[in-house]
Amino acid sequence: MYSQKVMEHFMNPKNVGEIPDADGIGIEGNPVCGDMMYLFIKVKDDRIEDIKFKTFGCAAAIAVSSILTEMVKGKSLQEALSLTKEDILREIGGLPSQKVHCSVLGIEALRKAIDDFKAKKGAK
Amino acid sequence: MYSQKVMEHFMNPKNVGEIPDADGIGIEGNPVCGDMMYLFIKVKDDRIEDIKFKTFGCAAAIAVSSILTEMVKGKSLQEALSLTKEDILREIGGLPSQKVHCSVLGIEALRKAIDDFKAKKGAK
Amino acid sequence: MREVYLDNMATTLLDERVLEKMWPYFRENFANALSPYPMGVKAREAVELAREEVAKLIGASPSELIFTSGGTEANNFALRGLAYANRKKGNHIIVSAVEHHSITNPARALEKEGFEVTFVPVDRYGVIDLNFLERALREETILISIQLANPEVGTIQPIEEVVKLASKVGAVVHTDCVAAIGRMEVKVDKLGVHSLSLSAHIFYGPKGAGALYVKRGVRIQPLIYGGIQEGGRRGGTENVPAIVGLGEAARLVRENLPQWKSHLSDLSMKLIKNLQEKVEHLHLTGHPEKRLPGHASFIVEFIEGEALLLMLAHRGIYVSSGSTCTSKALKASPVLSAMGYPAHLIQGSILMALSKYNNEEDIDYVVSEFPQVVSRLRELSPFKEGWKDMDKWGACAPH
Amino acid sequence: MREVYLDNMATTLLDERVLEKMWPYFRENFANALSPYPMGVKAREAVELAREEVAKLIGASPSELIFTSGGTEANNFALRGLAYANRKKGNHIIVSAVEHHSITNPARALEKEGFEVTFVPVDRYGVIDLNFLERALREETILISIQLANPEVGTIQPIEEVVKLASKVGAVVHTDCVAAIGRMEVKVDKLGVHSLSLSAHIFYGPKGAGALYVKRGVRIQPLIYGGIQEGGRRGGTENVPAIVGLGEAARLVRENLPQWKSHLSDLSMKLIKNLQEKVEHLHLTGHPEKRLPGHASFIVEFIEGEALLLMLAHRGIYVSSGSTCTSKALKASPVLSAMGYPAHLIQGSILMALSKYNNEEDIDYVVSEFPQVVSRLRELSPFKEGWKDMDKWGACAPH
Ligand SMILES: Cc1ncc(COP(=O)(O)O)c(C=O)c1O
Ligand SMILES: Cc1ncc(COP(=O)(O)O)c(C=O)c1O
Repeated sequence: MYSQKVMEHFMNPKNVGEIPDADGIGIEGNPVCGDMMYLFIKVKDDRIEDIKFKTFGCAAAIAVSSILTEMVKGKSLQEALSLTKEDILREIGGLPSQKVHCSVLGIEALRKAIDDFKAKKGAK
Repeated sequence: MYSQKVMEHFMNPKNVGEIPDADGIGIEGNPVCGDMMYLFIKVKDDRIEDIKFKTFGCAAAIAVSSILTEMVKGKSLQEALSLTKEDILREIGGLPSQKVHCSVLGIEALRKAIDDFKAKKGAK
Repeated sequence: MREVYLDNMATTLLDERVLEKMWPYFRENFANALSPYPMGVKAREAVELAREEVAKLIGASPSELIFTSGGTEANNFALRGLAYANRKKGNHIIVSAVEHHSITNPARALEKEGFEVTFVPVDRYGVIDLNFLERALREETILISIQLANPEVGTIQPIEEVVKLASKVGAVVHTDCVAAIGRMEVKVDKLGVHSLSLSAHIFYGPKGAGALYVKRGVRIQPLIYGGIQEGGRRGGTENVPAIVGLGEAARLVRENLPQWKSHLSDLSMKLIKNLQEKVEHLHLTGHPEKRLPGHASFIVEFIEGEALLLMLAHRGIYVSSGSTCTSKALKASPVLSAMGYPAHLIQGSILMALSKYNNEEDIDYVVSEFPQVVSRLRELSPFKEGWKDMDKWGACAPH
Repeated sequence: MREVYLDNMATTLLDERVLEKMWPYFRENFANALSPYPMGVKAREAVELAREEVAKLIGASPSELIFTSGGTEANNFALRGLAYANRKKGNHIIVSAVEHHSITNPARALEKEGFEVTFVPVDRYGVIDLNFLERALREETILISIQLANPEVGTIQPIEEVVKLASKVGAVVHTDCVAAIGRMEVKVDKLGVHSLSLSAHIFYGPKGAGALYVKRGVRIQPLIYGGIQEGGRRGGTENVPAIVGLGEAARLVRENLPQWKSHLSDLSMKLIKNLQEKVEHLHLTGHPEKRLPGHASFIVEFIEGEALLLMLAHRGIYVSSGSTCTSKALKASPVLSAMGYPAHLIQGSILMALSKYNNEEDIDYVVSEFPQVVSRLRELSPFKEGWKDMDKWGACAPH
């Protein structure tokens, strides 16, 4: 069902945790539906210096969280914003059709985290 | 499905044939339905001296024909007339329910043969 | 004693290779094909591989196949499912007079539920009357079900013609291919049908697995509702070993059909020719040319089929008959009746359906034994010299 | 690595002895059970022996049993067959809110065909509301279908009470016993039901064989029409190996149930007790006492069931879950919903259904691994410390 890569990231997810003084937080999903992602980013010079996640959800949701954090860590905000669900699916070796929405979840959480960072920065 | 005895009589039926100068002939059944029996009897001193059959039909019909001829050969007409389908079924080791009618066929053919003999005798 | 199994329209001997493929799914990997852990995923993959094999065999796409418990379920599913899915368009159904029980009986049930069913007559070879069919077509005709090949007499029907006629009124065409698969080429695009049924145990696969092909875009109502198995169109825990067996049996047909076909037709031609030479008052039933390879069906006059069958079985030859006494329903073959044979002749019907396992020696054995058995039974028959007094006997009341 | 299969409500490992009994009917004796020659007669005898075994198991008479392709077909058959056979008396059907798909989905189909269906609610333990049921009864109520035991939460229903209530309006009672057979005593006279379904693969028998008990005198309309198999009530070439396997599986249940039951309940009691001690925020679902022996179902808070299931599978422990993600239909368990659990809790549902093959060491292994896996997933969960912001999230739209 799941690719080798999905299972690896699910069993040994990278960048798990919270960033207490995060510059931006993105929350996406709904525990009522089964998938919920919290992304925490630390931004320096418009680059994602650090990123961590906490995810409630299925193996796909956890694996997407993990791979997404790896893909954008160290990237500029602009690069991060250009990430698509197809990029994630490619990187992760595909997902079963009924799980594709998990990749969307990751993209959305990331966008929200960056939006949150921008809003906070703007407010300063 | 069939008892050993039925199969024996079917494979090696006794008293097969016709009696050209039969004293009585009993015809019962209907080839349209699948079973048809011809019984020929030779009567002497109110006893069935000889009996032969020709049967178109299934294994049960042939076996019943054979065993019936054995059962009544040498018997008085009265004894023959008192034969029931249960007697035949007992002797033959039973028949599957959908084949019980074959035993009735035998009884009826025998009755008709005896009736025919009586009618011919009366006519003389 | 030699044993020659010729009852291959009733069921066939499972191919060893098929059983070998099924084997791991009985105990080694017994999981439910919906379970998400590896053992379940493997079962799922095996099921989908089987679906691909069946699809390849008939030239369909895997998503057009629905697994069923066999041919009977597939036919019931097609009849009811297509009838009800098209109920709004009309209520008229056409089936042939020589369909299998698993078509005629659901058709009769639909009749009681407000559908109108027309039975298309056949000629003496069992071929459907296309003119009648054409005249029977109406605006409200929604479904036509005609078998590709008849199991009792081997006759092959002109399905392409049926499809052409059906398209005039937009009716959906189902074809029962249970008897055909494994014996002749069956491709959905060539036939042009909307729906097609098959059953593994007739082509060296296991009992308990069949499939219904439903052309993409054709709507069908489920017969057996359950979970999301088979795209929600057929519920129930998948019978993984049987489905795997169906897939492998389909693969074997795809790879071997040309050889099997010529082997079967060589043997049956030899059988038919020899028996016709050796036995008098023997009539081939079904179409002399447009028939399934390996299919030899006859009427043997003056004797009854069950007796013939059992005496042959005693010599190791296994066949079937359409006689009243052989049928557990005690009804003479409706197929032969529809072809115009009078009941007393139908009593002597016999079917020898060959398989890929049969060989020349089998045929030689049958050719040497069969005439003896017929003679023996004719010795017992009051009609040995010919039918007599036939006017005396009326119709037969049901027992 | 140790492997502990606990997904026994999805399917069970075929008993070796059952497979051994089935074996000869795959190739050695493969004949059609309707064929009149010796090989066919032997197949017939094997089928009828199996029927007797199933009859003995549930205290029925063999003629009251109809073989089917499994539990789903048997349930569909019961619902449609009994509904239509009683259509003249009325059109009202009652089923519980926690029935298997193979009951609720045909019930919904009947709704579209003019029947009226009432769903009986359950309490938080999954027990049906008898008062509601009583009030729902009407003159036109023809059929009530309530499962004997629920496969997801193990709860056993008060069927005897249902039968008593049903008799007031003369409704027929069907009970789905697929989850119950092999785990608790099931006798038709004690239950008093008119109809009962079972499926071999849930009690160490093969996939592809089930049965419907229909009490003598109760009329039922066929679902699958064909020849004269099963007394004309279910057509199709009989799946002899599977039916033989069903018979042997039934025999094994009859002979071993007392031991199996106590073994199962010892193990599941130990499992439930230990997990409850070791894992916080773990809730037993279903009735604490009136539940199937060997059945342990929980809600594990703050984590999602599919992830839990897959991480357990990685350690050789195979379970199932009612979470949205596990369900291929992407729908959270309707059973747990009906019991009042909110959707976010249902996401963490997990089912460990034991079998006769499990032993103490299996339980020890699960008790040692399960808490670790739960901790690991809670580490990843934003809700590790508890549900938060729950008011923010509305209902879940279908994906
Ligand atoms: C033409 C035809 N249709 C349908 C069937 C029924 O298939 P099954 O035996 O798989 O139920 C048969 C069975 O022999 C058949 O010959
Ligand atoms: C309670 C219940 N009913 C019906 C079924 C369906 O039975 P089958 O899988 O044999 O189709 C199941 C299957 O697990 C079940 O648990």
